[in-house]
Amino acid sequence: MKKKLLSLIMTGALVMAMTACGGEGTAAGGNGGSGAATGSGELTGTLKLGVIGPLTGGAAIYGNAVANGTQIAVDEINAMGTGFTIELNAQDDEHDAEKSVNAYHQLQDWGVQAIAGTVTTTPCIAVSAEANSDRVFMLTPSASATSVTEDKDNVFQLCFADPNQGSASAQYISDNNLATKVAVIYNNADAYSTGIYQTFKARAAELGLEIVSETTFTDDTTDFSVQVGDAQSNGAELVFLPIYYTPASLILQQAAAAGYAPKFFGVDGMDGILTIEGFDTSLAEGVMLLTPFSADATDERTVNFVKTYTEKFGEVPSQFAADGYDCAYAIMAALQFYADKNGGLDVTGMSAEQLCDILISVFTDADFSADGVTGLGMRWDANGQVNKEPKAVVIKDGVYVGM
Amino acid sequence: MLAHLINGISLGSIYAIIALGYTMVYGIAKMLNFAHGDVIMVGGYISFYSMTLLGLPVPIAILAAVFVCTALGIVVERLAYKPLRAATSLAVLITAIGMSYFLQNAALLIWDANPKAYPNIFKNFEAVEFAGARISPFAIVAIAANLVIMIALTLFTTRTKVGKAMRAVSEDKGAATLMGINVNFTISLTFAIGSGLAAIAGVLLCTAYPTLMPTTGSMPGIKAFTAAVFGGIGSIPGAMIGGILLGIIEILARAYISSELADAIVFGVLIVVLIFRPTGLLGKQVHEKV
Amino acid sequence: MNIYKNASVASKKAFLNYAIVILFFVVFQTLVNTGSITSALKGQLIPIVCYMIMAVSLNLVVGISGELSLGHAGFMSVGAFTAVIVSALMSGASNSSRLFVSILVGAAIAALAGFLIGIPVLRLNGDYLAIVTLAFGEIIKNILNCLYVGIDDKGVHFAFNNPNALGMDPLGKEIIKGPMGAVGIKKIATFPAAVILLLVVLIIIQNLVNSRTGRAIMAIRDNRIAAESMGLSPMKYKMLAFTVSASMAGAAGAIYALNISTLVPKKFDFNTSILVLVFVVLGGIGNMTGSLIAAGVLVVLPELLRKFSDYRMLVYAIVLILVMLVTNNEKLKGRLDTFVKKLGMRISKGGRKK
Amino acid sequence: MSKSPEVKLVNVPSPNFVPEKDAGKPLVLEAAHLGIDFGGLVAVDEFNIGIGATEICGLIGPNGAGKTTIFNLLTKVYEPTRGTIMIGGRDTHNMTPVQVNQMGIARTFQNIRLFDKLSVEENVKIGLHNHIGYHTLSGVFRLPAYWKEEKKAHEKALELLDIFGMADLANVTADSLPYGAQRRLEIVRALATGPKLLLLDEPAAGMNPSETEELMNNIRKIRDEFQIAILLIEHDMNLVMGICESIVVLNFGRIIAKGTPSQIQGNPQVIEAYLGTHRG
Repeated sequence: MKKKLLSLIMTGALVMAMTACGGEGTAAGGNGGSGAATGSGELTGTLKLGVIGPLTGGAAIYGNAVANGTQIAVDEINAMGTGFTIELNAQDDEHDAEKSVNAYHQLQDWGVQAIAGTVTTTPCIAVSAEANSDRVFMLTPSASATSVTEDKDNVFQLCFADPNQGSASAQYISDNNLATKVAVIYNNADAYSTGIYQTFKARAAELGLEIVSETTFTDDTTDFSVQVGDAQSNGAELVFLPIYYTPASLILQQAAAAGYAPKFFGVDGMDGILTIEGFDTSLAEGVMLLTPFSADATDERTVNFVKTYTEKFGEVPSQFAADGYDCAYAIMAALQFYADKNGGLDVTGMSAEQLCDILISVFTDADFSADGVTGLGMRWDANGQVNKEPKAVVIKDGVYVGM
Repeated sequence: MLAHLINGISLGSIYAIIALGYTMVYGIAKMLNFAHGDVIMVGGYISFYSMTLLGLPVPIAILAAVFVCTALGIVVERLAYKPLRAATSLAVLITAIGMSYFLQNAALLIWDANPKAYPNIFKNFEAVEFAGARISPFAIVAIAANLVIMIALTLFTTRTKVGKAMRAVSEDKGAATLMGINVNFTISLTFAIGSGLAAIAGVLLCTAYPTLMPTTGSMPGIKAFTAAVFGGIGSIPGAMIGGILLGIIEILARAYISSELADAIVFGVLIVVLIFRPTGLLGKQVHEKV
Repeated sequence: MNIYKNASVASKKAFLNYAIVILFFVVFQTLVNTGSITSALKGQLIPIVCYMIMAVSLNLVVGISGELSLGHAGFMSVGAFTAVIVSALMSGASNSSRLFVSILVGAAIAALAGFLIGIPVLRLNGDYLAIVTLAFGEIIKNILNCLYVGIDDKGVHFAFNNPNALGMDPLGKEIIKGPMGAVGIKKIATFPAAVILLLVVLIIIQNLVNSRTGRAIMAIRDNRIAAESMGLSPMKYKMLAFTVSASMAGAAGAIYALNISTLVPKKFDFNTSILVLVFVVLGGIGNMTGSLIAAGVLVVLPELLRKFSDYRMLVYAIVLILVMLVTNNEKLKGRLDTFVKKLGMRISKGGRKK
Repeated sequence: MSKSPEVKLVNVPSPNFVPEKDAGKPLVLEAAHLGIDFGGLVAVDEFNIGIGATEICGLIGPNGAGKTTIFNLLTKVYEPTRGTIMIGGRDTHNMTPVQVNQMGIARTFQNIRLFDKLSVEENVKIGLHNHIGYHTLSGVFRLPAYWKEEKKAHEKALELLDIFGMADLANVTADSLPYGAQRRLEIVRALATGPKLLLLDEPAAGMNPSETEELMNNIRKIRDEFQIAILLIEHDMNLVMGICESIVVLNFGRIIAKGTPSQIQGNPQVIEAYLGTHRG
């Protein structure tokens, strides 16, 4: 019963959305009613989908989240009984470029047809270069640097590219008069964080936001007393944190210890802060963030995803998990889109090159858009960057509240 | 400035407590126990779960961590290091590195990769104002703990029979055996004490920087090892001075020079000190007999 | 006849190593040509050779010169990032000349770094020397984390700790971006080139060891005071070994960098230095053949362990500890020997029965 | 036991004297007012010695008298606190052991310091190091200079080993040699550096009487063949009295007697301080 219900929801709403006119972007699922079982354009066969990400080591949390999220999507898709199934293979890269290329080659030996990955930026750049020359399609759930997709027609991002988030954040802060004096603490060892910072800074200057303190840290940093102290002594009213939630939790804690209580504004990497085991959520009270995914959203697909994920893995899914989840669905949606247009598609045994061409053609098709838990009506440009709307949320009483 | 100094001293106190473990083990077993940093991480997890999952009060949780780490230290020594007593120091070093990988990956499997937010055990205490700077209760406890441990260890090694035996073993294993000292027991004891201290350091470290991951202990471990060498490896007061100086240098470098280069500056100071004092600040100069 | 016996022992060993490398090359190149190799292994061929070079070059310091270095990856990164810049500058030239010059310059700059670092480091002894090499490895990583390099019409621009200070034309291209490292590196390294480099490195190291200079280095290792009394300057020869080793690590880094499209300074941290040290120790201190084999096996091992998925690094750690225990504990070693002997006997008995 | 013919000692322009045969030649080594303190403890004081070009001189004294310390001072393992050491007329102030060797002093060690993992021949070749004339690069690229010089070094090493009849052990690793052979190898290795003065620290330690006898002959042979001076520390009085032309007796870091073997043998102070305690 449950399965049936689930598949109904999935086929009805989640799979893909096609809009003939590329208009407002919030595609309501053009053929949602008929679902994947559309007579003529049947999508069949088994797709060998690879995931590459850090499953061990310091960045393991991201890789595991993506792998788990993708796994749920694949389980759901396979349970639909549409004749199309996905075989998933997740390989560990320890957040290391060399190991990531190894993992990629392992997947090739396995016969991978498309890759949902890689999870982190530096390995992704290395793998995407290989995949580009081998003609293997890549949809990265979370590697957000522009250099991931630059000059590579086969690489697409499901997450925001960094520049978008930075300027959107500055815009939001300015539009809502949140502050005039802003501090930024960013991770300059991280392409994601630095990228957002740079576009934030440029946009902030245009909007007349004054950046009074800019401090950096690296992956190994645990002591933020200097960064927090600098923001505090320069009288910043708002601290912009274009960083992941683990260091963010440390910054919140150390700011509280120093008796400093500005507004905090984060980006999608901040999502997950409430799910850290043992985290005192009162520290995050009033933190604002722009994120495409919020586990507390009440729309049906998010609720279902969060429920399944929590049941299966015993924790609330992070944005990475959501990205992984959406990757599988986006690829399936793209294949369905092609099948619909070309009177069916059987992916079994197709070469990665063939699939790569198909997927590139679909992803760059102005008519193609996909829905997921991280956004509705996601579209891609020829550079491989996604276009979707971030949502601003604020943490109140330990939960996200839309703003 | 004062605030940075206090931050530096409290960070340094944590380094010092970790460094004491390194220095004692080095003094006696003449080995660099690279897995020491990972024992800190284990201490962090044990105390974390004692508090959150079992709901034990803070002191009991700390005791639990100390107990588990002490046992871990003894087991690791027995299984991995004792069979190599006669081997080259390089072989022991590689084994210690293997042990470090082992502990990290075991922790990854047991406690998964998600960072845990360590509870603030000083939540109910107020910060103290001193000369215009806020001194957090954590800083006071860290510094006090460091002093107490250092004094206790000094008394232990100079006043008690077992402590004296420890010093004897570190001077000359062969002679100590001839004097009827149980060398194996003494070495085990040293590992036990060092690992117990690591547990306390783990609690303090996680309180100061409340993100707990399987890799939490490795960088502080390396820094504390540097501190031990800085102060003169094998010397108990040296470990304390080295640890505190390192903490202060690190924080000041980060505040006034560059946070990217802070580690480089810390290591640079170490190099300069070793050039002028090749065995560290308080290390004994050893002449080779010709 | 007796006269050349000794020389031939050393050169026999040396030729064994050349033979191993050439055989390794012929086998795998044939597999690649016939397409009968897995992509996984194919993709690892160049990294394997890089780590082999790293291992033999570290063995020169640890085994031949007798100094424990924990910062060897630092020199690898110097060579790697130098090669990235050189290769980017030579974008007009042919791939082979780009590769050649990049490796050469990478090795030279790494040698310079080795020389400068050697001045303070080699005054120290034992564990103190080890910790200072570790410190220098970390310092190199930190400095590279602050390095920004860009190229435009006017040439190369460098900036330290401030990407905005590059002062480039708008059309210029940033090639090294601090902690984010280098991106868009053109992959020009080839397996044959890597093997040739490995052979050159082996020839240099083995010829060095079996010469007047090598004897001096080993004499200083075995007994510094006696060597001094023989008129050998410890500083000079330790420095020579350290610098040569650094330059080879730089060459390995250069070819490594030109085989991967992106490179971050963090790749060359303490853990990489330790990894290479593990090759050297497991292969046998001072034993070049051992270093080659250990590097080859241990680079491939984690990939072979992938089927253990989550457990693979745990298995790797356990294998490492067990190997160290079995090879270094007399009792265990004895037991293993008797076990192997028994096993051998049983097999040969079994054979006879048949 | 063979005795060396008693020689006459003559004064040189200093507090020292050398055998008459060396009187016309410059001294290989001259130390004046030499002394060293270890953390306030005076280990050696007012040590004066002059060594003639082909002299065999003995340095004796009870255990702890400071004999090896003197060797360490002369070879600059320790920098003296006081006094001067002249080698071939040049002051060695602030020189290193390496420079001292290059100026013509070679030594052996009381506790054997061979290059254990290297072969006997390699040990000797290391002694020959500064006489093998090819550059590191010639070695790396195996240029003709390498082959030529290595061949020469090989022949020279065997020739030197042959003094002690050890040429057939050339390929054995040093640490597998018996004790006496290790001591002999140390002498060969020191000799290979081409010294003008050879310092031997207890060369006969651990040898049986027949080995000692052979060693004495060899020491004389080395001196005669190479025309060099030898300063030796030894507890075996038969050896000392048998081959030394002059003897310096040390006690508590100070010289208590100097002279020919017969002078020393008859010296009551020496008998009390050294021979007395030694025999008593």
